[in-house]
Amino acid sequence: MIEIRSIRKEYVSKKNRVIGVDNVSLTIQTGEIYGIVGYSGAGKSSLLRCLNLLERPTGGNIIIDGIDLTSLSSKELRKQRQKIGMIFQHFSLVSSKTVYENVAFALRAAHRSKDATKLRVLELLEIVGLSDKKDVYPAQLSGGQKQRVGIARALANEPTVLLCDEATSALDPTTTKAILQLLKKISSELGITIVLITHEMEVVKELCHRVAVMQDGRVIEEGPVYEIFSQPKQELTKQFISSVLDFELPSHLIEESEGTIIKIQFEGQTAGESILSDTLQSHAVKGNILHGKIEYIQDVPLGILIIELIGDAVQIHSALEYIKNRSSSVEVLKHVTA
Amino acid sequence: MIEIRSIRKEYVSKKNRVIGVDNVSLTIQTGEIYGIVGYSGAGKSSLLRCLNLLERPTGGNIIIDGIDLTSLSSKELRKQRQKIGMIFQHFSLVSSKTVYENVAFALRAAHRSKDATKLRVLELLEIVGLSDKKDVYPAQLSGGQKQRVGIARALANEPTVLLCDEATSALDPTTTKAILQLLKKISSELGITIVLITHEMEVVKELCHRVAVMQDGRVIEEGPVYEIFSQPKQELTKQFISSVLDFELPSHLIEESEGTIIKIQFEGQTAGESILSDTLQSHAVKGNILHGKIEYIQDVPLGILIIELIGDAVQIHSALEYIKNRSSSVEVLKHVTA
Amino acid sequence: MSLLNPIVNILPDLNKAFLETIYMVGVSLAVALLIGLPLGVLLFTTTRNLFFENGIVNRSLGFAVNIVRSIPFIILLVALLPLTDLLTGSTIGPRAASVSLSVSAIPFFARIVETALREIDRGVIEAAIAVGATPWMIIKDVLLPEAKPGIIQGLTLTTISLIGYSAMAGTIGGGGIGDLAIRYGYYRYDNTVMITTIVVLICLVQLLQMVGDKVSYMVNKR
Amino acid sequence: MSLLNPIVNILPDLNKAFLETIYMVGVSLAVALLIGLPLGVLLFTTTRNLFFENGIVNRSLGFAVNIVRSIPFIILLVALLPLTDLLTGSTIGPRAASVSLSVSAIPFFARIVETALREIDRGVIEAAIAVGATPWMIIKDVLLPEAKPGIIQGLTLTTISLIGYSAMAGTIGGGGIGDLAIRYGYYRYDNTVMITTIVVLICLVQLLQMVGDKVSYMVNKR
Amino acid sequence: SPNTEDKKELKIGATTGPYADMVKEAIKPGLEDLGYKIEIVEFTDYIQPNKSLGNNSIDANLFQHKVYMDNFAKENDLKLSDLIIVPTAPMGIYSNKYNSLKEVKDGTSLAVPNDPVNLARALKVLVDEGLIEVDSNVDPLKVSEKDVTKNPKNIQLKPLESAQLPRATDSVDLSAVPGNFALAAKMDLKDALVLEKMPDMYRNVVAVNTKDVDAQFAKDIKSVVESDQFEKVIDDKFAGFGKPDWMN
Ligand SMILES: Nc1ncnc2c1ncn2[C@@H]1O[C@H](COP(=O)(O)OP(=O)(O)OP(=O)(O)O)[C@@H](O)[C@H]1O
Ligand SMILES: Nc1ncnc2c1ncn2[C@@H]1O[C@H](COP(=O)(O)OP(=O)(O)OP(=O)(O)O)[C@@H](O)[C@H]1O
Ligand SMILES: [Mg+2]
Ligand SMILES: [Mg+2]
Repeated sequence: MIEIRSIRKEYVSKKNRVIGVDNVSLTIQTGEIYGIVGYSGAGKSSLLRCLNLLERPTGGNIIIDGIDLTSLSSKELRKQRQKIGMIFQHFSLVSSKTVYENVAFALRAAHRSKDATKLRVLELLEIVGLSDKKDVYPAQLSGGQKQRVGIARALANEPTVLLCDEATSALDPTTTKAILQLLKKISSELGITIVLITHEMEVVKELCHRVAVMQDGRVIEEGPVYEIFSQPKQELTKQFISSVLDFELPSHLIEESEGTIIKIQFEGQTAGESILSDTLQSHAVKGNILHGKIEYIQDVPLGILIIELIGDAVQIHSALEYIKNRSSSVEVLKHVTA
Repeated sequence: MIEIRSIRKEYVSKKNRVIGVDNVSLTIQTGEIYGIVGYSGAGKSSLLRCLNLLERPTGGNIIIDGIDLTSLSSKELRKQRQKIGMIFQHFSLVSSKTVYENVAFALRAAHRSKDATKLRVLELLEIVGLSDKKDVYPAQLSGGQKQRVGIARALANEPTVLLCDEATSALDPTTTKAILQLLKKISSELGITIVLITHEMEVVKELCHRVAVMQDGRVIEEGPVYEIFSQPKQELTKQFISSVLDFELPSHLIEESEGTIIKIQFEGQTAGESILSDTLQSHAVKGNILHGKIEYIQDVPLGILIIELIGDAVQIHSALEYIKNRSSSVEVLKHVTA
Repeated sequence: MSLLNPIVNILPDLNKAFLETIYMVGVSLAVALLIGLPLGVLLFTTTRNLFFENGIVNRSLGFAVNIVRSIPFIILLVALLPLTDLLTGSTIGPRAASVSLSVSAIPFFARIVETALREIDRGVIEAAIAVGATPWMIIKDVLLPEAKPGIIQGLTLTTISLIGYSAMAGTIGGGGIGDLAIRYGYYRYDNTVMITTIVVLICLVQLLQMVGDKVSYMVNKR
Repeated sequence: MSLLNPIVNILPDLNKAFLETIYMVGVSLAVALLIGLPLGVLLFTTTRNLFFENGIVNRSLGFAVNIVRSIPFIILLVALLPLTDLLTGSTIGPRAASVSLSVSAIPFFARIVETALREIDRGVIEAAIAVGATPWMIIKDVLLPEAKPGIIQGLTLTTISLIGYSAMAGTIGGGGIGDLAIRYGYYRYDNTVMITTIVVLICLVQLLQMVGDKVSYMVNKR
Repeated sequence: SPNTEDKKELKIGATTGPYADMVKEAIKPGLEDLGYKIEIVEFTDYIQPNKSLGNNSIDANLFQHKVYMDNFAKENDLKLSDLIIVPTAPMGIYSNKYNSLKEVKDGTSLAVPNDPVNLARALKVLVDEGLIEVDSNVDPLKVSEKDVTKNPKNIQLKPLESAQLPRATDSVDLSAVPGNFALAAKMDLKDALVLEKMPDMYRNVVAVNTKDVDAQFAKDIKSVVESDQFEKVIDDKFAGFGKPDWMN
């Protein structure tokens, strides 16, 4: 468990003082995948870097599995850091060392024996699918391959916590997918706690259990991913989610359509239910799916459908009532009473 | 119109020869937004950089609006380059110049008068929404703001062609959206031809008219975006599209469901049709939408629905037949003959 | 009193020597800027993939720069006496010494400018090329402003090295503080004067370093 | 024959001078490596935000380095005579000259090492810290390997500067090629010696530059 | 200089050390009394003072003896003349190890000046003492330790910069130190194992370009050196300097 207690981080330069992280407190459970999102400059990286004290917080405590990192001597801190893997946005591999040596370095830092190191490195390279690149220098790797070396290094000492700073931006979709799958697997198989910064809400949706939204150094909203996606409270959160969930119906479609257009939001189990099918079978209306999306967030469906209902006014009215009874949110975009 | 004729680009170093672009020929129409996608190292940037001869191709010709760039003197080339705006992935702003000066530089390069330059820079900053930042240095801007300065610079000389190399990766979703809107507006209002590299298929979907998929320096597939999304031919293309269109149904859902599960792909006008509604009304089956997504690609819908049909075997069989007649692609994921 | 006396006695000399140092270092710094800066720009812009790409020019300039750097300063000083006579009408004194100091400062500074230019992000240069700017505009508006902090630090380094070299100008009666230190400390065994002059030198160097760091920091907009 | 004769005559001297230069430059280079390298690492690692962060140590070292760089070489040579005597048991000859050459090479090289280390991507250092590596491991396995190309180029620069300075070692009977050029070429008007030695010097410098560039390129895995 | 007759601004060159001081303290005041404006140019080597005189960068110099001057002028195609001989400190051979040259053992190390002017003098002392023999045909301008033809005691010559010689006394067995540097280093000339026997032709002279020998300023320099004031300053501040014949 990671307890972040009233963390503040100020950057003081001669000219001014910038507050990077402003009094953030969070608790992250063991085994959880925790997302952090926010605009550029919101303080995401600063917060993450406080977690392993790469950046010493100006105030507050970081307690990981009961140990207050801020109170440790540098030797003890090094020992704790070995249990906290970190994946860097820009890979940060040692360019003068081969893939093998880059990963081995982490193990040597933890005083593993030479033989143990060798075994473990080969195992890790197998896991990330880079066994054939072990003697190659980073410059000869693609972005995705470099990132996988970074992951292998972060996992080397069997950490209990993994910190990822925008580990997949600037990677092509296939590579991104492969890396996310890997993280998911690691988390579920090894029970590792993962804290990740991303600006892709898709990643949050697919991977995270909980998410925090940061703005100006503060956490302005926090909660289970499904809750945040289905009931965002802050304007910023809504904006972010809209990149995954929102969609615009081409305006001409609305204008040209002959029927009543409604937007239904399904949440949780209701999405799986056959509202639409029941409605159509119990009313003399024709239903036309104009637009729609159902997302499974942590295996729970969240969906929006835009449906054109065609039929006589009475039937449509009664169909609407029927739907409203069963769905959490119905919105009429265009009403036609032909 | 941009004609790319048999472009080859080899990188020769002492030790080896890397083929960056391998005999690529493409024609891009005036006013078109043209996407280029592909793995890292596929040759996307190399190709794009050949378009304004930032990289001189080893062979082939680049003909823009009838002028063969490869045959020009360096003075004439400079003149042509002023008509080709370029947006760089890493912004590439002059860090020692203010926002105003960065944009003004492009205009001075085109020998505009001082007054004309001033007027135009202020106009451009207004367009990209940075009027208040004009005297600020790049270091004080956020990523999105820097990118907008880059856009203003690229647009300064009223180019007829705009080249963008991963202009939105590493930006948060809100900023990305704003920049894409801007590009869309520019293209439709000013009729500028845009060629853009991206690794986000969402961007291709929302913005591009046509797209080329590159692998190992070659274009392996090319065509209108809708066609590529609905009928991808190459394995790589399918992989890329899947990041937008594909989705996995949580496996327990399939196992637990009692009915027959089918996957229907709608294309073009059929998506707008009421296949589902008609089926449900004409057959005694219950339909349950488990998963689904309808995307509008260039205003044409492309959708996939996963539906659970519950009813007796005969009715389901007949419903399936009915659907197969009306949809281009139906796949039965689980057949239950209760 | 007895301790201060020697110092008071040499104050006029120290003052003169200080001015001479300023003169020699100033002149050769100016020349280094005037010739070394363009030379450094040329060394950079003639490398592969840049707009003046020209292997022959690049290698010849590189070779010439290396030659000047190979020759021991005293030999250079002497070898340049005919040129010195031609340019200054004399082979002695600070003016004459400035000639060989300049000649040795040019390649030194040129290399530093080249290194500073190499640090510039390629993308920024490409952006300028893509915009259709002329080489001259790129040099003036992109290369030099972007490299300014590095060039200023290089100027500091060159100045400090020049102060060191100017001490050897005594060979041709150049004068200056370094020479004063050598003349009194080394030839006349006068430790008071030697220490005084060295303290002046150290202060001068520290001051230059501080000012250089400050200015370089100020013009750095990154 | 008549043209070659003088050259043949000085061959033994040239040979001896060459060996003396190699000796002096070699010894002081070794010392510069041995002391300057750790000093450079210390200068770097004591700066803000690095693991040995210590403003006082950093500023004191920086000041000491600047002082040594402020003092004209000849004065340094003289000032170091007691130390030289202590270390080598003599104040004359190539061995003695190596002492002051070393002392002046140490801060020069340390500054170069510091600059090379500054070029290392911060992220790489942070990655090593994040992995829980000890400072010593980070220095040995990250800082030095990553800066190797820059350090090797700095070593080339130091070597070439040392060859230049070693010409002044003649003051205390150090000998060497530069001194040969001065004593015979300059004092005794022997142009054959002068030109021969200078050609040897230029060849030596070009060779060193080439080898340095090559090795630096080879160890560069970027 | 076009109008040497009524030249009132003089540049006088000297090597750094006692001779520059001699110009400054014993000659300059006298000339200033005669209305001259004097600039002293100090050199740290033995070539440039003559070269500078030759190309008229300076008007007179004081650092060398006549033999050297004549040879230098011949070699470099200059026309130089000596104006007057001044007191000169004799070179001496000093040692911290030996009390007399007779004790010198086989393989003894001996520091000598590395410039030909002073080296020639050092070799002459050794020859006079019968320690070595030197090729008599050698040009004194170019003499070097290699011109030693006989060296029965196998003395190891260590050429050093002249100013360095006093400092080297501890490191070598013997050191041949020019008198001016010995005095500068506060060595007592009486401590020398042997002092240079100095005929006038080995005493330093004030030299000018031959064309200037009859110029007014040359005459004035000469008269200042011949003045009582000059001798008084020498006695006060340059004790130990051997006076030329004309002063006795
Ligand atoms: N070393 C530093 N010195 C001074 N200010 C800093 C430093 N690092 C970060 N900041 C400032 O702290 C704030 C938070 O920065 P941080 O890097 O945490 O943002 P972020 O959310 O990670 O943004 P991005 O998405 O761009 O990476 C910003 O205003 C930034 O300018
Ligand atoms: N200057 C260069 N010298 C040598 N090889 C190069 C150079 N630039 C690119 N290449 C090589 O050419 C190939 C194509 O590179 P390019 O930069 O065009 O890829 P890309 O598709 O833009 O990849 P990314 O998505 O990573 O930007 C790669 O194999 C690359 O290593
Ligand atoms: Mg960040
Ligand atoms: Mg690219």
